Amino acid sequence: MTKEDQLRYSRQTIIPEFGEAGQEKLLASSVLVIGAGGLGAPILQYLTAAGIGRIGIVDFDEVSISNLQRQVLFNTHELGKSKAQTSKQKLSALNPATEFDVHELAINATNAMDLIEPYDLVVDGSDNLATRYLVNDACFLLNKPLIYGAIFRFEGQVSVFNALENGKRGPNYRDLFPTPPPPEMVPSCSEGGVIGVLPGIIGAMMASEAIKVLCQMGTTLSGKLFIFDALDFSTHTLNVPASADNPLSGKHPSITELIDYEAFCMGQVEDKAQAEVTVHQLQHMLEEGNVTLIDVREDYEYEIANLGGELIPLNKVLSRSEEIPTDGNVVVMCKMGGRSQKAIDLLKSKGYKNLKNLKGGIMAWRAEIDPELQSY
Amino acid sequence: MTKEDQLRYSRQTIIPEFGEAGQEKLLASSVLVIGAGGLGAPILQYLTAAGIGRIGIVDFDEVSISNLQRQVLFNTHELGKSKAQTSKQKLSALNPATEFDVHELAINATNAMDLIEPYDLVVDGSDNLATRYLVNDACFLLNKPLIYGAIFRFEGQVSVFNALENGKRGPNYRDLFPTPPPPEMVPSCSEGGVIGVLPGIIGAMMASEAIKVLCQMGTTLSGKLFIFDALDFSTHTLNVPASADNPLSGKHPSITELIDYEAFCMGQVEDKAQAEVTVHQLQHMLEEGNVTLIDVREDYEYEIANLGGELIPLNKVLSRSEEIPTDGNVVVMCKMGGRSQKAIDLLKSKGYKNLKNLKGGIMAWRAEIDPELQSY
Amino acid sequence: MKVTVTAFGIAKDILNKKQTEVEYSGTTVADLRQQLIQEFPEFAKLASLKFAVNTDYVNDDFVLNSNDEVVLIPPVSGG
Amino acid sequence: MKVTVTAFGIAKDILNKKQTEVEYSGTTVADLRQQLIQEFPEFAKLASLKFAVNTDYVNDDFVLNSNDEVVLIPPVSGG
Repeated sequence: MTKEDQLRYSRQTIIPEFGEAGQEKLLASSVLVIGAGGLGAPILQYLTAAGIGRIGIVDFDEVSISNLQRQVLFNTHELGKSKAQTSKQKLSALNPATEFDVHELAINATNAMDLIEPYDLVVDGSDNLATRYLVNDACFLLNKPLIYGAIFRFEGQVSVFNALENGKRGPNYRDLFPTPPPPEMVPSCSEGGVIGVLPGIIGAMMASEAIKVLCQMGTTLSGKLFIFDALDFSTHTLNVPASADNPLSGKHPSITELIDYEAFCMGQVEDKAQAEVTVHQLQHMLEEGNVTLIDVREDYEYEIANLGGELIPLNKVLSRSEEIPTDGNVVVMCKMGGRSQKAIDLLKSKGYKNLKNLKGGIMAWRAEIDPELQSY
Repeated sequence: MTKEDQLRYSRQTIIPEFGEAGQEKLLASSVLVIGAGGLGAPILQYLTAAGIGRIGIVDFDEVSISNLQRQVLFNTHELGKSKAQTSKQKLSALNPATEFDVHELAINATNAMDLIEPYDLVVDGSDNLATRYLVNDACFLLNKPLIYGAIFRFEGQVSVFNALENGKRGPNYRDLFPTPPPPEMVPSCSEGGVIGVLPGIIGAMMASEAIKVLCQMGTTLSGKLFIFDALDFSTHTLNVPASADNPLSGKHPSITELIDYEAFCMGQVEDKAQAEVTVHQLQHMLEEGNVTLIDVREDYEYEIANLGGELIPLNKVLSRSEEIPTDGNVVVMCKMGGRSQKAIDLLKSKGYKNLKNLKGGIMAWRAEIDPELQSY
Repeated sequence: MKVTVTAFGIAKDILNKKQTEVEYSGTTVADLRQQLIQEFPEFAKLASLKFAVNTDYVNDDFVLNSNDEVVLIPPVSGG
Repeated sequence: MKVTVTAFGIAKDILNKKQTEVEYSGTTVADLRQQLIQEFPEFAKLASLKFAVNTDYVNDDFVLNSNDEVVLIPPVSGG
């Protein structure tokens, strides 16, 4: 270590359990961080500050205003900029000795193995279930320890997967959640919401577990699921055994290479297809004039961008259901397709059988038909 | 709320327990944050991101290289700059609508009441026991809720003081810790060390509790002490009753205005005074040539700045004690006075009676005698 | 027999509260799952979820005892 | 009688471990405090500290039961 490094890291090298030996291990380590979002911000900040030698940042997205209640690595002057690039720039100023690899792309079954292979450890701060299964399976196949964390409203989960202990790899995501529930049961931050400070707590916990795994220090959450509820400040730490039925790591593995994770997480794909229309199908229907379009977003979202549908916010669909025809073509839409599916499920309980969901919502329309629509 | 605010905060206003009502409360709130250091960084980042209307930042210090393993609000280009000013600049970019009051000073018994009075709530991220008792007492006297957090190595504590519930104020710091132990039993981050990511976890938890108190949402840690140990990822949540003997809030209050907190935390002040020398006294002794100076810091610290003392690092004082005279004037020094006191205690067990501690260590020498010495 | 059900994520939405006492006549986790689906049909969509009892993840054939805390943890995907 | 002592902060340094089983002959928290000071003289400097038993802060006259977890929490001042 240089004299400057000795000073920079002195507050942690002074700790007996960490010491200069711990610091040397971090300086020689490499970590891949998936997602530079709500969880990614504290993960990246604290891993950089701690002196990890090389950090890969995977994010294809750009900074938007609704990120700023939790993604504290970015600011109002950076709206529209690349999250991965902007992160690298900020983090390099925090610790010039850390090397950063910017991966401005979406991780998928084609590129995941090559992306992950060069790193010692992976931290998953992604925001959808398909990516979580993908990263889990790839890390298992490559024998890489994986730090897991996820958030919803006031609740967060943390665990450590594939960690080597006594020569054996610990449990993984498929021991926790063997099969995904239908998509509408797994709301994202944009559909379900998240209190801004929650990813700060959970992301920092993930960075802490990453450091412990890299330094082989203390006792990690391998084989355990930690659940934090910020609303009542309660914690649960549950023991998760490796399952013999795990299709990846169980007694009779059925998954030996990466699969199609989008399809896997969509569940009953055929059912869905019949109940969904694509934005191109909707465009055609609108041109033909034979469709009623119901928009279940909030007023202010409608003001930002709309497709001329009838506005009935999700929490009003039941009380205002007489405005929705019970026959003919009715398409229900929202921002990304989650709330509209929920509206359809609610209306089904009232006997509706003619409702179709707009796949991907207005954001899909923007991406495929009208780029002039304002994003939010 | 403006249309931009609706977008900016949409991920949290969508949560039923928070909603637009919660956001309106935060926008109308003011918070005083004591200390823009390890805890201060996440506290300030997440309170700003959440949309607190006005935030006061109290810090007299400048950014130094040993801060950067945990104080992620600053970077390498900002060494030597004011922490309070630099924080304001960064945070204003994150949320231009938040107003910031920069208080570039050390909070003390003279200014504390005036500083705290204009704010709705105080978050204490300070780094010494005297300030913690001071802030606690001032908040009690002013009836302000106080969010408490403190860190040491891998361990953090969080609680909420003076919170109003059912018309009654909750317990405070003096219910947790009625009287301070001697200073050498309460190591600071620079003396005891802290793992860099720990203040990220604890500071974010403090911001979360602040938001809950301001929005009157969920169940806070009022009446409880939360302890987190990152090394084994264990949590304890302990019930702390209000004590009838509390000198501030008990049955027979003896403290009705602010006291001298430095003296209070020094414990047996007279004992101390006899066993200590000030930097001015040491300067005089060195000029007279009638003193042996023992420096118990590490090699690399000695290289950065020293007073010509004999270097015997703390962990060697017992094995190398034959190098230390058992009579005559011997002054023991370190960076700030903590480790040297520990060395003296160790040597006392070997029968030494002639050792005096340099009060404030080499940093006090720098502050009062030689500003040219490098700070670290 | 009574158990306490603690629900996280979307399961909390379905129960409409975080904790509830359930009086039930079965013996195993599978019986409790069935009873929850009858009372709250939306649980059918979470049929594949594992349950934790007190501090341990358990299988469907796990036999519950009175006053056990049963924890329901659906996956959450936010980041 | 046996209790488990869990120590944080500087108390962990004095015990030289986080958790330890203590076999002891007294009845109250005050007795245990006295015994700890005898075994580990540095505890004398933490004489004013309150103890928690299981999940509650208690006073010195609190009567301990076998297998209680006694938690020692000195103040920590870092920020």
